[in-house]
Amino acid sequence: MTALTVRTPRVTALRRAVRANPLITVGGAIAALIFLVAVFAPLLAPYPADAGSATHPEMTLLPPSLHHLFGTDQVGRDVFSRVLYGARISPVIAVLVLFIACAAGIPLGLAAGYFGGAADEVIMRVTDVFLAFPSLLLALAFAAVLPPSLTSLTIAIAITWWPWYTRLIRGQAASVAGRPYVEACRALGIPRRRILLRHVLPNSVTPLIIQVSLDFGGVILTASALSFLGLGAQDPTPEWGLMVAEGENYFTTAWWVVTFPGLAILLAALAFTLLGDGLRDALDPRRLPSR
Amino acid sequence: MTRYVIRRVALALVVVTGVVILTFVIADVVPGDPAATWAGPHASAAQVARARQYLGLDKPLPVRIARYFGGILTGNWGISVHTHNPVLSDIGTAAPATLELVIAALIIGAAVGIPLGLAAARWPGSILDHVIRVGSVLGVSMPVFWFALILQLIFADRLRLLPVAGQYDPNLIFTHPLVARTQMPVVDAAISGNWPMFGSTLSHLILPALVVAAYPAGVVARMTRAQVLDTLGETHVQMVRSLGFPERTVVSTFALKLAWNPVAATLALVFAYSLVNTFLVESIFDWPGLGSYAAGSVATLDTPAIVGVTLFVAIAYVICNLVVDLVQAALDPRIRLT
Amino acid sequence: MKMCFLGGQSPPKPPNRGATRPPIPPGAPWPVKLQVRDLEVRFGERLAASAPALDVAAGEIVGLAGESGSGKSMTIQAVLGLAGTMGATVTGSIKLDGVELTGMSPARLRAIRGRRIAAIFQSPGLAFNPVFRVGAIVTRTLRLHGLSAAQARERAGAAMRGVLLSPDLLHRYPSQLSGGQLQRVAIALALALRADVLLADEPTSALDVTVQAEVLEVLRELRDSRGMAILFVSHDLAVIAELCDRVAIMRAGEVVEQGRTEEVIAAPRHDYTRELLAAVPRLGG
Amino acid sequence: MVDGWDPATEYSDGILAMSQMYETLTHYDPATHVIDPELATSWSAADGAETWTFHLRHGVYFHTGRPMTAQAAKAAILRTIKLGGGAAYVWGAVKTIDTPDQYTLVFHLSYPSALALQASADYSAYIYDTQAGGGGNKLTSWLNAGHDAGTGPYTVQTWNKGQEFEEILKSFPKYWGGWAGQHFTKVVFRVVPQDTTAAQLLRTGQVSFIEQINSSLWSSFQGDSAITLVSSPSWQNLLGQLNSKRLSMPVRQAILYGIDYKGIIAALHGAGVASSGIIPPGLPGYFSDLPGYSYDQAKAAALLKQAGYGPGRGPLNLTLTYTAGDSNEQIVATIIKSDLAALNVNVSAQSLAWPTQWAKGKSANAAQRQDIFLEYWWPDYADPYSWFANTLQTESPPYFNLSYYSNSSLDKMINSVEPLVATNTAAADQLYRNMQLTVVQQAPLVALYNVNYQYAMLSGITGFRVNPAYPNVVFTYDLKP
Repeated sequence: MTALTVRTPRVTALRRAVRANPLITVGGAIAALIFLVAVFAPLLAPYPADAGSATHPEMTLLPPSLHHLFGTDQVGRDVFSRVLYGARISPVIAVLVLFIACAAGIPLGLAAGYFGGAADEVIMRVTDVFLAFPSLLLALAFAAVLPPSLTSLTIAIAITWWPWYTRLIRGQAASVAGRPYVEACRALGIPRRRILLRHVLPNSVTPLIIQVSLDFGGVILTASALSFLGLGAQDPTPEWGLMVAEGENYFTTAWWVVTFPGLAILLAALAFTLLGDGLRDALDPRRLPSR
Repeated sequence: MTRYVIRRVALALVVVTGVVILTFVIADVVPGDPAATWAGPHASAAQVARARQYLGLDKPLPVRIARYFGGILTGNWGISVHTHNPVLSDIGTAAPATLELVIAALIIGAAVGIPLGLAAARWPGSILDHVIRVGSVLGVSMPVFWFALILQLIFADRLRLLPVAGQYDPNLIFTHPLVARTQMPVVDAAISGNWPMFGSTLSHLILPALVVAAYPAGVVARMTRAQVLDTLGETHVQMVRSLGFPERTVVSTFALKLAWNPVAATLALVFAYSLVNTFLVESIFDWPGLGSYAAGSVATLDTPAIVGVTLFVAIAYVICNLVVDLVQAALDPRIRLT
Repeated sequence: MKMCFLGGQSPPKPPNRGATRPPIPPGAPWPVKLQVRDLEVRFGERLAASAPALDVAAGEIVGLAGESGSGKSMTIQAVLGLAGTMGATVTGSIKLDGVELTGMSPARLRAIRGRRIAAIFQSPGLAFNPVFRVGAIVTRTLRLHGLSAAQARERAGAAMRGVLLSPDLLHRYPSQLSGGQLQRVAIALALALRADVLLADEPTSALDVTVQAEVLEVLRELRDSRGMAILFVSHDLAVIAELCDRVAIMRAGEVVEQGRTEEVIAAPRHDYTRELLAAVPRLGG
Repeated sequence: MVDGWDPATEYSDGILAMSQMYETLTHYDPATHVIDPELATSWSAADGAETWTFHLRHGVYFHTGRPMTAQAAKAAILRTIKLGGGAAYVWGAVKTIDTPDQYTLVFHLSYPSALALQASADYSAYIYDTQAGGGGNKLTSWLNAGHDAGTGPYTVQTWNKGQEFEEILKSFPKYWGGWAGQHFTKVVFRVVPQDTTAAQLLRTGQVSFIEQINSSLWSSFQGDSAITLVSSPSWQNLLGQLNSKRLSMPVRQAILYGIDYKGIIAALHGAGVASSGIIPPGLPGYFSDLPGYSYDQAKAAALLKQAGYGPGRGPLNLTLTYTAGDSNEQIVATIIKSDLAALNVNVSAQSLAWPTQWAKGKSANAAQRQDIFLEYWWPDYADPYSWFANTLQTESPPYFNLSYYSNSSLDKMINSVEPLVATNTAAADQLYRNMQLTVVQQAPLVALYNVNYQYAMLSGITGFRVNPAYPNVVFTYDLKP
């Protein structure tokens, strides 16, 4: 019995896009690399203790060498090991933030889009209020009021991120809700909840995937910015933003202390933005070669 | 058109009210002991009591919100813990410096972003297009605080092409003192015709503005490219081509003019993001704007100042969005004439 | 229906109810304006359109009929030399007044576009850039082709009157004009440029019937008083039968039959043409 | 940099600018251990150091234009004593002051004290015009508005609080020292939050003098011909004050055994030297052979076990605060945190601006107070009395005793040392030794290291002499551009 290969249109579109679109491959490759580094950090890092609370005062600010690929920081910790362990922090925060943002944003968006009327108006105005604040600033305000830690950082960013998804899903739900086949379902008396889940949600998946991957980079940048200001991760957590902040005073004499964590942030943000771009080109119906 | 304006203004007012309520939540509900947080750590018992009275913590919630609104409207945004001045006056002195930096960054961002976007749209798929796309993606995903340090190290410290930090050369204070009228050094120097100071303020502005311009340039380039490419696919472009216009004019006159609106909308969106980016950059370049004020507030647990700055930026952002909406409507005949 | 006067010289003619078309002088040596030989337009390997032989003489309207997607529009783009911008490759010969266009340099080709060969499109609403006044497009094109500002304004006004529109409409934005008006402005543009050939890509299918008649009337005037060579692309055989002198039937990128309209309609040689004719709804007899 | 500008109560970085505007009766020279004349040309002690007579310099004018007379000096000192801020305790022994003529001051003390030495203090010893700005209580607000009433070589041109160019001084034409020879006519104090920015400003010549930058940055100037580097020992050390209310003595001792002092000094690249006891070398009462705490994890673990903490038992969570912007303190905090983590003691370090950190330490709500308080300390005049009087004497509410330590026998010793300094220095030294032994044993605080001042200036500048008695102060009048 030959195995039936289910070739839904989206899978073929994805495969064709990957071939045609270098962005996904490059972005995806770096993202995968970061994921692997995060998982195997203990094996890869030459000095795993340095990512914790170990300090080596006798070898501070050594330039990059074979022993210390990225040199050592102001208290003698191996920058290379800390950057590797850093891959476990910002990206994980990003996953958490985006999970919370979707968990809060999507249902609200669906409800607003589908019910319309008063519910839609109220929900959308609340989203507008949250969107009136640049996310980093609102996160800064929340983080400044909560005790500085990774958890308060995650909460602060999540609070500022859910509105984007509510607005996105609401736009999708509103447009889909108007479609004839949804009208038909309603006419057949199919309960509203099923319509939402079976019709409105699947159609919103594509733009959602694109937005989430684009936002991954955005959250990493915001998280590292807050840690740079001292509101997120606290020493000795090897968070990239914090490492840049701590190394700032030694930057002109020990450039490596700041350069490598900064590069890591750039690479991570770049990877997911490229991935998001590539996916958008691949999955966005408008962008498929129509003629 | 007027109906459109009224609706937009009403919407903006609703959002501003919501913004004030949200900042109230941050200032009053979230912190453990709001009075102590509001008065600041080294407040005497009397000051904490006065803060409790100002926030009216003993009163029911609606009264407290009303009192908070009253305070905001009458300009009493609380006293900054680390400067002991009213928060609103601190913001008043600090905001122009940040505004000057953001505007300069947006100008550079647009001046760089639009031509690059056009070039990428003009030759889609060429090497130039890929270089520009990678460049703009780099611009968008650049951690601005790190980029500031790198540029400062290269251009100021090692190459000594640009000044390291500050708004102007201190030696000029004695020879060509700056007459502060708008609190924006470049503008003040220009108004008073103080050219040596103008030169100095401009050269001090370049590096920070370049750093903050990375994000807008990236976003504008991507938006212009996408917008122009979409337009190039439309019938009226084929029509213009069939009339014999060279591709250069087709892109930079016809397609671009249509792209102005979405590009302007992007600039408004990017204005807020860049405004906050300056917060990260100001402490590196000793730029006495809202960013340094906010950074100072973080180290001194100065809640009134942080809440004040957040509120100020949010309101500025809503107003800026409203203005861009109205300008767009005025520019785009399709909306203006309905 | 107001009679249209071109340049105001010829005496008013009796209203032409379209019952009978003005006779084409048999065998008159009208010069062949546009000559297309072995034209093939390909997207990579896929053949998008081909026409072994297609001529359009001055003062003649040639119909190009076929279902949508049969390559009609691509043929027009090929003649305009714009197929390249769509990513297609063109082979074969396209001659205007005996001059070969396919190999021509982009600069010289541009000089011909608009001035010698004009084009109007299916949905007039989309054919005009929404943020430009229609007059701006007209005057800019005329200025591009060498006219001074004053000449351009004057000729644009005359052209508008030529298509029964008042010149004041030039100050309007496309969103303020109806489909019919916009299509006639497009034609006025070709008129103002004194183009020899007009390529019309389904100019009437997006319009309702009454407006359609006005546009067709203007096309007839261009043919009769201006001696313009018009290639009329449409999937609507009824319109072609009423308007065109000769017709070419296209199917899946190929010209399957070609000849004088009456002969093709009366005795279609190719069975595909018969199917097409059978599909045309007949009113009454 | 500075909150207020009242010479009587200023007790922080303000002296950097104030020492240019205000002067004291006498000036201490650490190289020769001699007290030099300044506003007083000569002085003498009588009745066993209980009566001191000072003869004032003639032709000295305040920046307000009024001449400096004995009556004006008396009024200044009495106002400083009345306000009781800053280091007003240096005049603690003064009972009454007579002014027999315009240029003679006679102090009657309630107990013998080295008044000439105390008059050279870097805080609260300034002589200023109490009539300035309308006198009385209007003086403080007038001063805080950006004016000065001193006799020093420079006076205030502009003061913009919290701005980058915080303080601009201009030369005072009628200065008694005169302006012969080369002198700077303008002094600009520029506050730069980032060390790297300050260093780059010096390297590019936009500033002429920088101090308090991190040591690796300071050493990066070596070999740069355009920059002159000066490093010298100081009377300043970094104190680690342990919260004696919350931490029992064995726990405090365990913490002090758990810190790697040598590692800290290594990480500071020459900005710090090992300390012995809590008095830095160069001051009376310093002994190099005092017992102290060495880095001994085993002993620390044993002590912790006594108190039910340490490896394998419940974690001990501590909070540590240090001053934001000081990169050396940041290194120390990180190292302490890392060393104690090995003993299952989790330290959460928080960097706060100095006023916020100090307020947190002094706050009425004990729960808000920190467990470990890092702060620099230096004497008010060339005598170690300041460490004991401020950080170890029983205080309520706490002001500088941020280990909240109270020991009646130590208090008695502290109160008895001041007269001894004037009358019998050998006995004073012995008393200081006993006090330090008690402190080492009880471990309310520890001197983590003694600071080495590291200055960097444009090589053109000469005439700079380091004076530990006036920490971080640069007497710009002596500098030759």
